[in-house]
This record gives sequence, C-alpha cells and structure tokens, in this order.
Amino acid sequence: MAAILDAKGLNKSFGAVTAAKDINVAVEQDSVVGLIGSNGAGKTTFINMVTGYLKPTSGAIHFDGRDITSLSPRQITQLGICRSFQIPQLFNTMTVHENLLVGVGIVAAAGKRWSSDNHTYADPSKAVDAMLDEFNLGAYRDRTAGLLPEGTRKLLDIAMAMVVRPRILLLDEPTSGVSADEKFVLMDMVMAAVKQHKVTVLFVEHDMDVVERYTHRVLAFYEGRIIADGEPTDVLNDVEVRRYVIGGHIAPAGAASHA
Amino acid sequence: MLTRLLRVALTGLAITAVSSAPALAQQKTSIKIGFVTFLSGPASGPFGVPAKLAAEGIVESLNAGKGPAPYQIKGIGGLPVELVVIDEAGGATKQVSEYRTLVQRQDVDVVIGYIGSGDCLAIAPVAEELKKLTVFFDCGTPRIFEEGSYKYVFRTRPHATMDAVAATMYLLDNRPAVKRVSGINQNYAYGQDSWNDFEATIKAMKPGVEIVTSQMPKFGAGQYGSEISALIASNPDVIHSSLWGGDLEAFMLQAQPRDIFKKSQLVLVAGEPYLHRLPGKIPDGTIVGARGTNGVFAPDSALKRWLVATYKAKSGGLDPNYPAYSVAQAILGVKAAWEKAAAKKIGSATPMGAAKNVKEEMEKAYAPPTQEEVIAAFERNVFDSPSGKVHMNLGKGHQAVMGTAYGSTRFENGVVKVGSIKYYDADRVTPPEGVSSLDWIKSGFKRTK
Amino acid sequence: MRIDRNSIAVVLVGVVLLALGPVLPSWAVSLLNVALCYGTVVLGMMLLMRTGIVSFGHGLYYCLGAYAAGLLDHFGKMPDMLLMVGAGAVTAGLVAAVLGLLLAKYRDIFFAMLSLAFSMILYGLLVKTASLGSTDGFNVAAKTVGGIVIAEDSVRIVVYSLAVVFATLSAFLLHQYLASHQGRLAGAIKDNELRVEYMGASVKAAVHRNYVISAVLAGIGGALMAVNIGHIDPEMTYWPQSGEFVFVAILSGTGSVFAPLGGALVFEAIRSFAYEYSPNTWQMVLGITMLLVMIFLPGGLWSLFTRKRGA
Amino acid sequence: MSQFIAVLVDGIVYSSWLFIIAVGLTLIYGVMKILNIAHGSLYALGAFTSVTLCTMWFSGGHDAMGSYAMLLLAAVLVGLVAGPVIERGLLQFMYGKDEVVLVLVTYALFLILEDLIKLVWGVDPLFITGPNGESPYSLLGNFEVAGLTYPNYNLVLVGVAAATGGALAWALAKTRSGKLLLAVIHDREISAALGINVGRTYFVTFTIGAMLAGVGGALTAPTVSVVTGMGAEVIVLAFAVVVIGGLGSLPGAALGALIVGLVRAAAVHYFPEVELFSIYFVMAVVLILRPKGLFSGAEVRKI
Repeated sequence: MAAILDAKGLNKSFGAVTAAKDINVAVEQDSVVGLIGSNGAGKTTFINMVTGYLKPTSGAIHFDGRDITSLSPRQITQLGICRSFQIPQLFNTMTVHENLLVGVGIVAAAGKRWSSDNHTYADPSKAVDAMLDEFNLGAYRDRTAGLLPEGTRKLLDIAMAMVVRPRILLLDEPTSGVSADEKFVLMDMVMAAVKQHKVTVLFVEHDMDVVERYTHRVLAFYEGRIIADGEPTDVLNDVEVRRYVIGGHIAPAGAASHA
Repeated sequence: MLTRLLRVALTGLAITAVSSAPALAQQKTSIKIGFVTFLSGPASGPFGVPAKLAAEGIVESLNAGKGPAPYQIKGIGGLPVELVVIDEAGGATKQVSEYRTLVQRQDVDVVIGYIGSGDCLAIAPVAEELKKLTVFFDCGTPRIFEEGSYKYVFRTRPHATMDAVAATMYLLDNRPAVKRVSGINQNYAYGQDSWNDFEATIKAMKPGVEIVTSQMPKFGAGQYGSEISALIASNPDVIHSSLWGGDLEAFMLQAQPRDIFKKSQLVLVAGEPYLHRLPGKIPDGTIVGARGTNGVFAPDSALKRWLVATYKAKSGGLDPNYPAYSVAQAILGVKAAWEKAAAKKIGSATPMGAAKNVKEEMEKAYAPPTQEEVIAAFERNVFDSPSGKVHMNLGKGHQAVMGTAYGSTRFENGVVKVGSIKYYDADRVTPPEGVSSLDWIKSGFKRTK
Repeated sequence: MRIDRNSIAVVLVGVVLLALGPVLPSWAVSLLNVALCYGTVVLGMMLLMRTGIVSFGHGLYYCLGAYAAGLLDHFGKMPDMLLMVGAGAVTAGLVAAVLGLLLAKYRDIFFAMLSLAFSMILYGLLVKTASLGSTDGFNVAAKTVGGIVIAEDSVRIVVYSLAVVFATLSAFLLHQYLASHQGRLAGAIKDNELRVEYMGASVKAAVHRNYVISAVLAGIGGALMAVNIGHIDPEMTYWPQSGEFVFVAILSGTGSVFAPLGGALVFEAIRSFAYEYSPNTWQMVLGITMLLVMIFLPGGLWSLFTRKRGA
Repeated sequence: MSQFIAVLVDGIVYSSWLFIIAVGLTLIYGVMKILNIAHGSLYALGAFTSVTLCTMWFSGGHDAMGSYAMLLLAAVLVGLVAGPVIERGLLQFMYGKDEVVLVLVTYALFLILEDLIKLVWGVDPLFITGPNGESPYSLLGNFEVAGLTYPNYNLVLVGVAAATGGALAWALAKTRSGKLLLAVIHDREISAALGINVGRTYFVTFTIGAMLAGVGGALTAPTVSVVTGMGAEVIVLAFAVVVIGGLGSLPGAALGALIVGLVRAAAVHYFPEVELFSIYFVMAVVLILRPKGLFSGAEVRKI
C-alpha cells in the first residue's frame, strides 16, 4: 500500500538550534500513528512542517504523491490535511455551533474547488448538529466557546479540524489538560469519528497508556531525530526510548498543557 | 433597570429629535437672525469672534435705538433683533445641515454669516431651495455669483479679486522697478486664488516680471523655517502674501529676525487686522490692505465712530478691524433693505378715505414687509456703512461693490500706523457683471464684455 | 437569501421611513437624511470592525464616492441620482480593490495608519486641484432619477427617499452577507486568523473582500451625501472625518445592521443640538458623550438592546 | 550647493522640532500601547502655558533671559499636572481595552481638551513678547550659513532634541528604572508576573510623555502664534513620524523625524507644489516596504 504521507530527509533549524534532523516518515492510509518524545524533541515541529506552518530547511513532504513542501497551511488544509493544537484555537466569541459552522461554511463555499473528495454539506446547520452529536458536544451547542472548560475546548478544537473533512488528521497533544478519567472518553470519541470518516491520524501524546491503547505505530523523537519507529509495544520497550523518552520528563496525567 | 431606563430614554430622544415641531408661527414681535461665524478653529480668533462681538454690539445698540443716521429706527423696522449664533467650524457638509436646522427648526428670519468660501458656495443653493434670505458677510470667493445666480442670497462685501488688483496697482506705483516676484500663501482655495490673481495681474500690468518662487505651506502649518529660507534664497524684490491669523503671525515672528525684509518688499493683502498685534514685527513700508475700505482705511463718518465706540465697549477697548466692518455692513444692509421695503409699502398704501376697509389697509401697510419685499428692496440697493457707501451692483444686484485702499506701514511710538493711503474706485478693481475675475485680468481689465 | 426577523425588520424600517418622509417636519427629514448617508458609511465601518480591523482613512472612499457623483454632474453633465450613486460605489470599489491588495496584509494600528496615509494623499491631491475648487470644492445637484426629471419642489423628498432606499438596501444586503458563509468569516478572522487559515479559508482574501464591500458602502454614503448636501470638498477625506466614522461606529456598536444607522442618527442629533445650544463647547459635548459610552457601554449603544439576551 | 546646505539646515531644524513632539508619543505607545491623540492637546497646553508664564514674567519687569526658565517651567507644569490627572483620572480605567478603543478614548480627550483650552485662553492667537518686543526666539542672536540668516534659537531646538533623545536612550539602557521600563515594553504580562509595578510604570511614563509634549509646545510657543487647533495640526504629523520610524521605537522616532524633516525641506526648496502630501507619501511608501515601520521587532506567534 502506497504511503499517503511521505516525509523525506526533513531538516529544520532555527539559527543554531536544530529542531528536526533527517526525519524520514512514510504513513500509510488509515493508520494511527503516535508521536512521543520529551518537550523540545521535535514532535510539534514535525506537525508544523507537515501542515505548512514551518518550512523545512531541507527535505520534502509528499501527500498522496503530491509535493506539499512549499504550500501554505491553507492550501494543505484544502488538500485534506488538518490539525488540532496544543492550545485550542477557537473562535472565542462565537458559540460552539458557530465555531463549527464556520468550517462547514468554508467547505460549502469552496464547493468542488477543494480536494478530490467531493464533500458538500446540504444543510450546514444540520451537519454541524450531527458533528456535535458525534463529539458529544450537543449540550454545549449555544455556549460561548471562550467560556468552556478546558477539556471541552480540546474536544471542540479537534472537532473543528474534523469538520473540514480531512484525510489526514494531526493532533497536537489532544489529551493535555484533560483529566485522567476523561482522557479515554475523549480518545474513544475521536477515534470513532476518525474510523467512520476513514481518516489517517498522527497524534502527539505524553501518556503512554493512551499511546499503547490507540496506535498502530509509534514514532519516538529525541533532539530532533526519530530514534525509534515501529509497533507500539516494540517502541515503548526500546532501550533508547526508555532512557531518553519515557524515563525523561513526561507530563504526568492531568498536568496542564505546556508550551 | 438602569439599562431599561437608558433604553427608554434613548428611544425617547430619537423620537423627540425627529418629531418635535418648531413653535407655531405667531404675530411677529421680533426679528430672528441666524448668525454663523467661526467660534473655534484657526479663523475664530482673527475673524470669527471679532465678528460675533461686533454683531452682538451692533444688535444691542440698534435694539436700543442708538444707531446713527440713517439707522435710528429701533432694531430693524422697529422690531427688536434676536441673534442665534452658530459655530461655522466643521466643514461645508455640517454647515449645510446646520443651516437647514437654523431655517427649519429655529425658524430664523434671516441668516447672516459665513467666513469660509467653501461654506458660502455650499449654502447658496440651499438658501435658494429653502427660500430664505441669506447674507454672506465675509467670504471672498468670486465664484459665488460668477457660477450661480441667486434670488435669496446676497453678499454685502466685495469679492476678493480687487485685493490682488489694487495691491498690484499700489505696488507698481511705489516700486515701478520690481522684477523678481515671489509669494507665500496658504495651500487652500483662498491662498491659491489670491496668488493666482496676483500673479496674473502683475504679469498683465508689468510684462516681463519673473516669478521666482511661490511657496504654498499647508494651512495651519505654523513652522515656516524652510519656506523663509527658500524665499531668501530666491532673492525676490517682492513677497506677496495672503496669510492671515495665526499663520501670518507665526510667519512674521519667524521671518522678521532673518533679515528677509531688508531686501524684499512685503505685500500683505489681508494684513490690516494684525497691525496692532504685531508692533515691531512688521517692517516699515509693508503694503497692507483690509479687503475693502475697512478699519484704518475707513473714511471718518458718524457711522464709523459709532462702530468703533460700539465695538470698543464690547471687546474691552479694541479697535474694530475688517471682520467687524463686514458684519456691520451685512446687518445694516439687511436693515436698510427691510426699512426701505417697509417705507415703500406705507408710501404706496391706499390714501385714507379712498379705501373701503381703512383699518385693514392700514394694518397691511404697517405690517412688517414680506421676505419678497425685502429682497426686492435689497437688490441694487445703495446704503451707508461704516466703510462708506455700498452699492449692490454685481450678481444681478446681489453682490456688493466698493472701492478699496492700500497703504504702507510705519512704526511710530510703539504702534504701527498706516500712511500713504491710496483709494481705488470699485470700477478700477472689480470685473464687470458677467465676466469672471481671471478672464477680466487676462483681458487687460476691460470694462465691457 | 435568508428571510429572518432582522431582514424583515430592515425592510419594515425602510417602509416606515419612506412613509414618514412627507409627514415629518422638514428639518427632521434633513436630519434623518444626513444620518442615513452617514449610517451607510458606518455600515461599512461595522463590517471592518467585525473583521477585526479599523480604518482611520475611510474618508478616502466617502470622498471618492462624493467626487465621482459630483464629477458626473460637473463634467459629465449627467446629474442622474442613480448614476451618481452607482458611480460613487464603483469608483470606491475599484480603488479599494487595488489598495486592498496592499492593506489586506496589515492589521491593528498599522492598517489604520496606512489607510490614513492614503486618505491624506487624496486630500493633498484634491487641495492642489484648482479646477475642482481646491478646498472650497464645488456644488452638486441631482436633477433626474433613472432619467426621470425631478420636479423642483419634490427634490428634497426624492433625495430623502432614495437615501432611505439605498441605506436600507445596504443594510439588508449587509445583513444577508453577514449571515452567509463568507460573511461569517469576518467574526472568525477577528477571533482567530490562524484557525481560519487552518480551516482552509484565505484570511487575506476575506479581509480584502470585506474591505472592498466597506469601501463600496462608503462610496454610496459619500455619493448620497453629495446629493443631499449639494456640495463636496476635500474635507471629506481629511483625517477628522475618518475619525468621526470610527467614533460613530464605536458609539453604535457592531451587534446588528441597525446599530450603525441608529448610531448615526443619535450622533447627528447630539451634534446638531450641541451646535445649537452649546456653540462654544460642542466638541466637549461630543467628547464626553463618547467617553461615557466607552466606559459604560463598551458594546456601543446597541448593547442596550441586546443585553437581556446575554443575561 | 548653497541651496542643498539650506535644505540640510532647514531639514535638521524641522526634524528636531518634530522629534521633540514625537518622542513622547512613541514612548507612551511603546510602554502603554496607547496611540495618544491627546498628545496634540498636551503640546498645545504647553504652548499656552508658556505664553501665560512668559507674559507674567515680562510684565513683572524681570530680565528677558528668564523667559527660557518660564518655558521650561511650563513644560514641567503640563507634565506634572495634566499627565497625572489624565492617567489617574481616565486612562487607568481603560487599560486592557482594545488598542483602537484606546485611540478613541484619547480622541475624546482631545476634543474635550480643545474646548477646555478655548474656555481658558480664548480664541485669539497669542504670542510671547516683552514690553519692547523681546522674544525668546530672537534674544539669542543669529547665525549665518550659506548666505541665510537663522536665529540661534534653532540651535536650541536641535540641542534639546539631541539631549532629550540622548537622555532617554541613556536612561533606558543604563538606569534601573529604564531597564524595568524596557521589560514592560517587551512583555507587560511577564513583567507584572516578575513583580514590576506596571501601574506605577504607566503612571511615570505618561507623566514623562506629557512633559515631553509640554516641552514641544513650550519650545514652539516663541516661534509661532499660539492658537486653538494647533494641537490638531501637529498630531497627525507626529503620527507620521512615529509610524515611519516604527511605533514605540526611540531610534525610530529619531530617524522618522529626520526623514520627514529632510523630505519636507527638500520639497519646499525644490518642489513647493508637492509639499502638502510629501509626508504622507513617504509614510505610505515606508509602510508598504516595511509594514511596521523602519525599526520594529518581528513577532513570532507560538502555537
């Protein structure tokens, strides 16, 4: 099976600091990939490069066979790669319903100009309500996004990425700031939605229980490099990974999100 | 609760604002004059407020019946005059709205006002539309009656073309050898017109003069260091300037220490109101004008003495300068027309005994004249003002014509005096009816079409 | 097209205003007329503010609209009111389409300042143009509407009625736009531009589009004002005029398309009465009013009418 | 050649004047993020106060040289009275609001102050003159360059501008309170978290800013006729200067003033026709090429 996402030889440096060093990753369609590593290891840099927020210093990224290295976040989103954020990026003065309606509207207004997939929303408002049900956000439908509890904000942030119908979804620490007992509820919901819409997922996660439970494959980052890549059980038991990643600083469950 | 109160109040305000009707017309017991002049902004000090003080003083004096001959009748036609004063600041758009308010909400009988030429241009057609007698007392642009023809609009001061024409005549009389001419004028319509008129006139009267520089600083700029350097560097024989107000004073304060006037003759076409304010700062021999025979140029008369006394009492001892003379001219112009109309009515009333309804006829004859009658009397009227006789000769009888005068300054005993005054008849300095100012200048000042 | 409560209300207000025209005292009609022209410009300011940007140079389009209308009369000898308003809208829209290419990248105070610079350049150009009367400007009069000659005694009512039609039509269309997918992006951009891009929409294109729309509204307002006042001058693009538009927009609030129209009326009423009853201190009256609104009603006057819903 | 020298001299004198007015504006913006339109009113207040104090000084029959002290006193008075009153009485309730709202707050303040000045001083243009026509403008004599005479007072302007700029730069770089101020300029929230009293910093900054506006007005007073509305004319010019230089940047204000001053002087000497909009043209060009002005740090948003 051909890789849907193929990153080759990615390097990224900020002056003297190297944030990514010779990253080579090929992700297959419908897989769920976990990204682990301590803070500053290069996970978010990787996501930022794939989604166009940062341009790699060298290397290339292909999506579905197409070179997307130099495209803007908007163009990449339109092709079908979408993301969530460590700090939820919401429309804080709008209601939850309106937050999603913006996305539905963008897709509806774009019509067929977007990706090969032809998503249209016949009834935008109903489509949003369906989405709210899917993510169990119905109760918050008319609440102002800026006033939501953190866990709900995380969920809405992910829903906003899903609403534009991506083929690849990148989640940056989806469970940070979410209490321990809610983590699995949240991830179950996300994974169900992902499965239903046949979306390939990459997510950054510090909680190894979450990683182990949901991923097919794990990439371990350390100082900008990928030091291990494989089945979750293999990677999590890797000596280097245990020393540099899991033994290192890993956010305990329930800790607040960190930059 | 508070919110609701506010909301109710606001809605109420909006409704009253839109629906309260002006008081019902009653028996005429006074004449209400809407008076529009600058109360704020740069023109308020030199023109606006002196004009307001003059208007108030004149109205008080007239209401008390203290006007000299031929204006002894109390108020206007025996009715006391009431002033409604409005600020002219804010631009033509706002002034048109305010004018409508004056006429429609305040229900004034006459509007006297407007210093800014743009305001006058904008108001004239509205006056025509609202059919309200409107007298411009100070604005100078010749465009008003050159571009339009109005029934309800009068201007009791001559337009600005004569400033430049008479200035050139005076200059050439005194310094026939001028070759290098320069100017510093504000970059707005009046400054540009004033310079263009002067440039055209001097080129027409003395072919071969060279324009060495024309500086056009922004209105209200305040800092003229660079302009003064540029003027000095161009080594002119003459510096023409229509600067006024704070700009003129700033220019003089900055120019005077820089020895610029030792070589160059300064001509201030609108310099008269500042002479008393700038003792020692105006070089001797500066040519000054007052946009007509106003202020120091006004010939002595009972009317002039009356205006001086009235204005001094109102302003705390200052002599009136040309805005005050302009106001006097406007108010007296209206008074003269009104009383002439009233007299005509009484004069032409059916002789007693000949009419069936003597009482009604008499009442009609002695009722205040209608606006139409006042306008008929105003057109082509000739009346006395503190500056001399005013002829409403141009603009089909709506535009005043007067002579003008220029003189040279002399600093004596701490005051600036004006001597060597020369008077110029209206005919020599004003284009005839139907000819635009610039065309007239370029035609070589022809008297007929 | 969405027919909701507010759309119907806009139409109703328009009808009521039209009906009031012949009934109200003439000064009230003038006041309303000025407020409607002004309000149309402020509708555009509202759209910009909803997008999260503020222009300190919108007088540029107000003035361009007025001069486009004026030149049709002055040089084109086509004093048709519909043509004039159309010319104002098109001229403003075209210039905004070009300048918007540059401005769409700017935000905050920099957007405000660059737009201010553009408006002041137009001011300088007009002041230098003696053939257009320099600072004195020139007079404008509309003589026909759609080719039909206006009878002399009905000019005011026709001008007023057309102002009502254009202002309410603008409000109606803007309301439709704001409720559309494209229009909803305005608020999204104000809240979070990054997310808008990550949802696949171009922030720059949306800002540019909204800027052009607001310029067209300002152009319409300027043309209407030119016909209403009968005179135009470069003061219309001088910075205090642009400042006043921001002032009225803040006074009004951005909650609804009614806010700018109502706010403009309140502003005009306050200003007019302040001129009349406090000729020496009308600026102070305006300044204090504005401070009070900003302190006690940060959402503008419109928040008086919506507060209950939020509670 | 002599004309070129004249452009330089005129330009530098004008730049100095602009810098004195603009530096307070940029300081207040840098620290408080308020683009203070009322800066123009404070400038006017400085000028009017100077006229009053100098007139009192002259009418008291004192030595004319003392009028310079009166100018200084006027600036200090404006700073110490108007600054605190405005900051404590109004602005402190507005912090945290949107930048544009803050601009409008100062615009409202500007309208109020314009009328207040009118109520206190009237609408007549005023200028400083002693019983025998002495003025601080001409007391110091003249100098000559390239055949042009300039009053030495112009050198005072250049000197004060250089001293003000130098003193501020030194204070920011070397003194403790200057460094604290820089911290607040850099990041208000972190500074507050580190225990810097941001409120007090604002208070002091606004007072100094107001004083600088007062200095501008006081130094201008002897050269012009002090007239209502003078603040409005100056404020947009000062905006152009600080925007060209980069809002909140001290060297930016200096460079902006220099550019505007020289461009204007060149326009007056060589192309008087375009003087009216030369400044806005430069402003537009600079903003197009450098969207945040000449001196501005790049901001990176972390996600």
